[in-house]
Amino acid sequence: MYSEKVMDHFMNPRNVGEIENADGVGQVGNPKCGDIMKMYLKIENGTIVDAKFRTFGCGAAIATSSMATEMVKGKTVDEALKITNKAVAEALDGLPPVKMHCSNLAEEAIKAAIQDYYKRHGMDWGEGDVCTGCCDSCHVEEE
Amino acid sequence: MYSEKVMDHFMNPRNVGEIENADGVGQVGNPKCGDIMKMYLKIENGTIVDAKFRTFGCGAAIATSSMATEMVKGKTVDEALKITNKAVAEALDGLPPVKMHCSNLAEEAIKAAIQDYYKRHGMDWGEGDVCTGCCDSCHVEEE
Amino acid sequence: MDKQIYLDHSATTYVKEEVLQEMIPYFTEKFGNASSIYSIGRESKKAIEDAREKVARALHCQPKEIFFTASGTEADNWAIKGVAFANRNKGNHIITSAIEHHAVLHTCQYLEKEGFEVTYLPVDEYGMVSLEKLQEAITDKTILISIMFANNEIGTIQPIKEIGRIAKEKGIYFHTDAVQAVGNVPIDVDEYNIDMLSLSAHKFYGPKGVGALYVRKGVKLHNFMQGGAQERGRRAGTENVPGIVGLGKAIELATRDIEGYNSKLRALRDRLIKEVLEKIPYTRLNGHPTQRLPGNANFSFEFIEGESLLLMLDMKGIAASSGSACTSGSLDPSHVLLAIGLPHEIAHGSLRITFGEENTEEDVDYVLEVLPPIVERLREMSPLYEEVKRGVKNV
Amino acid sequence: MDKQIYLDHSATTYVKEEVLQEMIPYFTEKFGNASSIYSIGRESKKAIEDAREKVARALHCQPKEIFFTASGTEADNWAIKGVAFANRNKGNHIITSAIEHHAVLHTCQYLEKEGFEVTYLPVDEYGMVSLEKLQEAITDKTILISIMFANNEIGTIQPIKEIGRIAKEKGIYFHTDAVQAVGNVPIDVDEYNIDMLSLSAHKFYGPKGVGALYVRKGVKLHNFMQGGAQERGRRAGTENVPGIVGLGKAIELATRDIEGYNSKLRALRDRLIKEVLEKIPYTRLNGHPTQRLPGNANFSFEFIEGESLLLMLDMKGIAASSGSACTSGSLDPSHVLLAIGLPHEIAHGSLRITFGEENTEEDVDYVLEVLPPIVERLREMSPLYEEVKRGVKNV
Ligand SMILES: Cc1ncc(COP(=O)(O)O)c(C=O)c1O
Ligand SMILES: Cc1ncc(COP(=O)(O)O)c(C=O)c1O
Repeated sequence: MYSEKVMDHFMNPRNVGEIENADGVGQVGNPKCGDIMKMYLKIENGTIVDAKFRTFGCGAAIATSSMATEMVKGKTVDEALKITNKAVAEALDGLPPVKMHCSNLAEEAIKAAIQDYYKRHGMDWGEGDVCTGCCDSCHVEEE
Repeated sequence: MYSEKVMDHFMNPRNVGEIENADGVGQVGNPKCGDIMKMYLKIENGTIVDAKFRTFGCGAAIATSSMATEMVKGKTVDEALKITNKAVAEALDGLPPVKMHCSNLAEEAIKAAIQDYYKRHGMDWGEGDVCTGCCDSCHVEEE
Repeated sequence: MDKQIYLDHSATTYVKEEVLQEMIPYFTEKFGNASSIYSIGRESKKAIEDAREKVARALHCQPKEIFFTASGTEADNWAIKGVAFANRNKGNHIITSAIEHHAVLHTCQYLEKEGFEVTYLPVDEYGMVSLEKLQEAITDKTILISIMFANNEIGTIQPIKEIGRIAKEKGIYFHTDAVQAVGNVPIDVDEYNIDMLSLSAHKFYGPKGVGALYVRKGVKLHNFMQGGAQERGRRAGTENVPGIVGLGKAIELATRDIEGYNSKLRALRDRLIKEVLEKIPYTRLNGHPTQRLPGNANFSFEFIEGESLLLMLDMKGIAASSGSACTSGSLDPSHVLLAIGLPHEIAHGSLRITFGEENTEEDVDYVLEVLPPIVERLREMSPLYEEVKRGVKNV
Repeated sequence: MDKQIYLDHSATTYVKEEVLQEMIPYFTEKFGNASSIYSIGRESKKAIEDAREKVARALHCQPKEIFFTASGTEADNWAIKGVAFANRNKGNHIITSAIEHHAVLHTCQYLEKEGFEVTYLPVDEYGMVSLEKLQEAITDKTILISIMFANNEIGTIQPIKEIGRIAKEKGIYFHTDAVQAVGNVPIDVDEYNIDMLSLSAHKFYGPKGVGALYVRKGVKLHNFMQGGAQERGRRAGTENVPGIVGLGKAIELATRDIEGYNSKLRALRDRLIKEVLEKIPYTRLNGHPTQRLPGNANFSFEFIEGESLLLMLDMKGIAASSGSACTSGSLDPSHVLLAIGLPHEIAHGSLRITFGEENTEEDVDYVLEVLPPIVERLREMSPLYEEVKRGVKNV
C-alpha cells in the first residue's frame, strides 16, 4: 500500500514536536475526518530555519507531515508557499489515490502556518485559501 | 441419482420387443416430451401371459417399462389395471422426484394396452382415463 | 520482524488443514459438474448434499432449507432483496438496525431507491437494539425484520430469540446476518424463530468465496441470481464444489465443541480487556461487556487514529483491525462506533482484536507488552493529546 | 469399468496442477483479507491485482476494467441488470438471442417482468444470429445488445466483431457472454468493440466459483452486489483470493498458446465428426460446420433420447452431455436445438462431446468403437425406429 519512503517517514517521523516561541503556527484538518495537522515554523529573515509538527491521523498523514517539515526547512517563505501537495507526495515516492488528500493537508498546513506568521507581522494575506477543515472539500476520488 | 434396481432394468431391460398378434397394444407419451412407451400384451382367458415394450425415453422411462412388463405378466387384466405408478416406482427402489412422471407413463401404458384389448373384444371401457400425451399433464414437481 | 500474531479472525480465518484436505480432490480428480449425469458429476452432487446436511445439522434445520451462495454478502443481498420484491403486494416496509454490516445496510439503501421504506433502529451505548423500539417500528406494511446476530466490529450479540418471537407474533419474516455468529455462538433456527440466516465460510476456518442462506420452508423469496437450475432452481451458477465441501467440513468442525472453543477465547479476551483498560489511560471498551462474541475486544484510544495504530502493530507482527476490513478503503469512521454514540475523533481511533483457534496466553502477553508504548508514541505525536496535557481540552 | 474418458470440457474442467499449486498458499499461510492493512492482507491484495493484470492481458484491456465475480452467471446477471437499471432513462429495450445460456435468458425474462422489452433474435439452422435481423431489431429505445460469443451446446461462434461494430455505430452497449470462448478463441475487446464480457474460470482449467466481468471504462452500470467497498466499490464481498489467483493463472496458461491448443482440439473434433456421421445413419451435426468452438461436436441421433445415451456411455467410462449441464434437471428439450429448428423428438436425442487438453486420438478411437453399438441398441428399443424400419414413418 505505502511506499518504503512513506513507511520510513511514518515509523521514524522527522521533526515531531513543537517549537517554543514559533513565528508561525498553523493547524488544519478536523477530527471528524480523522486528520489534524499542526505545524510550527521558526522563521528568520524570511527563511524557515526550523519546522515541527504534531499530527492526528493515518500513516500517510504522519508521513506527509514529516516530509513537509523536512521540505520547508531552509526555504524562504515564498519558496515554501510554492510547495504543492503533489511535490510532497512525489517526495514520498507517491501515495495511494485514496490518501492523496493527506498531501493536500500538508500543503494547507504550511500555508496556514505562514498565514499565521504574516498575521503576527501585520502583513495581509487573503483568506479562503486554507483548508476548510473537512477532507471532503479536497477529496481526491480514486476514479 | 438412480437406484441400482433402476440401473439394472435400464442396462438389462426385460421384455424389449414386440409380440406378433398381440391381444392389446397401447402407446402413450409424446416425442415432444421425450418419452414414448409402447406396450404389447398377450392375454389368455383374462390373464396376461406375455408382455413386451419399446420405449423412447430416458433411463427411468426404459427401466419403468421393463419393470411394468415384468409386473403385469401372470396377472389378470383386472389385477393389472390396479398397478399404480407408485407400485412400479417402489418396485424399482424409487425414482428421483423429477422422474416420477415416467412411472405414470408406465401405468398409463398398461391401461392403454388393456383398453385396446377391450376394444378389440367389443367391450366398453370409458374414455379419458388415458394419458393425454404430454407429460406436463401428469407432472410431479420436486417440491 | 519474527513474531507474527494474527488477531483479526473476524476479518477472515485461514482454512484449516483438515478442511483443505477435504477440498483438494474436488479441484482435481473429482472435478465433475454437479449437474452432470455421469459418475464424477454424481459424486460432486453427493458431496454437495453431504455438505448441505452438515450445515443443516449445525443450524438445526432441514437440508433442503439450505442454499449455497458465493458469500455472506450474496446471502444478505438475496434474503433482503428477495423478500422485498416477492412481498411488495403485502407491504414496503423493512426494519433493520443502524449497526448492520454494509452488505445489509447498502442493500436496504438500494431498496429505498426502489420505493421501499426502511427503519434503521438505533442502538444503545453497547450496540444493543431495543425490543421496545422494534415493536414501535412495526407497521402493517412491515414485511421484513433483518437484525444481525452478532456485530462484526464491537461483537455485541443481539436478543435474537426475542426478536424472533416478536417477528413470529406479527407474522413478519425475520432474517439475521449470522456471518459473525456461526461457529462462535450456538444457533437453533427453530428455537429462535429465524426465517432466513446468512453465513460465510471464511469466518469459521472455511474457504473464502462460499456462503449459504438458510430459508425456512414456505418463505416467499424471489431468486437473486438468474440462470441454470442449480440449488433446486433457486440459485443459479455452476456449484463451487470444493468451496461447498470446505464450508461443510468447516461448519462441522466449528460447531463440534463450540462451548470449549468459546471458553478458551473468552479467557483470552477477558484478560486482554482487563489489562488494556488498566494499563492505557483514556481508553474505552466498545460493545457490550458480556453479551459479546467470545473472541472480540474493541477499544477506543482517545487522541490517536486507528490506521497509524494498526501500521505500528503490523510492524511488530500483530495483525489487527480498526472498524471492519471492508471499509478500510473508506475515510469515514465506522458507522457502528458512531451509532453507539462515540464522537467522530474517538470513532477514528478504535482497535479491534478478535481471537481465534491458534491464539494463546503468550499472544496476549505480547500485545500487552507492545500496545501501550505504541499508543503512547502516537499520542505524543497528536495535537489533541497535547491539548489535553496542557489542560486546554477536557476529556 | 476401467477406462475413464472425460469429454465434457464445456460443462467444466479440472483445475490444472500448476493452477492449484498457485492457489494453495492463499488458503493457508497467505490467508489475509485483501482489505486488511497489515502485511498478509496486503499480500492478498497484491495477488488479486496480479491476477487482474493477467486477465487484462488476455482480453487486451486495462486491469481496472476487470471486476472479479463468483461465476459467469453472476457476471451475466450483473452486466444485464446493471446496464438495464442504470440506463432506464434512455430506454427499456434489450436485444439478445434465442440461444443464450440461461444466465442471460432468465435474466432477460426477469427484466421483462420489470417493464423492459426484450427481443430474442432467432438464429439460422447453424445457430448464427443474422446481422440484418439485429439491425432491424434496434430501436431508439435499445440500451443493450447481449449476444454470446460462442454457444455452450452447439459451439457456434457468433460474428462478434460485426455485432460490436453495429452496437458502436448506434451507441448501444454491447455485452457478450464469453464463458465458453475465453481460452478457446482469441479475444480482443477493443478490436471487437465489446463493452462488457463475462467469463468463468472453471471453463478453462481454473476453479469453480470465480469469474469476472470486463466493463469498459465509462459504461454506466449499477452494482449488483451491495455491501463492502471491494473491487473499488463495484462488487461487494470478501474477495475469494485463492479463486482469483487460480483464475489469473488459468487464463494466463489458457491464452498462452491458444492456436496450438485449438489445432489439437480441432483435429480430434473433425475426425470424430467425420467418422460418426459416416458410421451412424440418421445422424446430424448440430451447429456451424466451421464457425464453431474447436473442441465442440454436437450430434443428434434420431429415434433415441439423450439421457439414456449418456447413461450407457457413462457405463463405458465416457463422460459426455446432452444439452447443457445446467438444464439436466429439467425435462424440456434444449432451447438451443429447438431454436436451430430441430423437431422436439430429435432435440431430445442430442449428444455433446467437448474435447480438452488431455484428450487423445485414442479417446476418439474409443468413442468410435463404443458409440455406434449403443446408439443401435437404444434404437432397437425405440418405437420410433421400429416405425421407420417398417416404413410407417418417413424421415
Ligand atoms: C456481519 C457480516 N455480514 C456480512 C459479511 C460479508 O461476508 P462476505 O465478505 O464473506 O461476503 C461480513 C464479513 O465480511 C460480516 O462480518
Ligand atoms: C455460455 C455460458 N454462459 C454462462 C455460464 C454460466 O457459468 P457459471 O455456471 O460458471 O456461472 C455457462 C456455463 O455454465 C455457459 O456455458
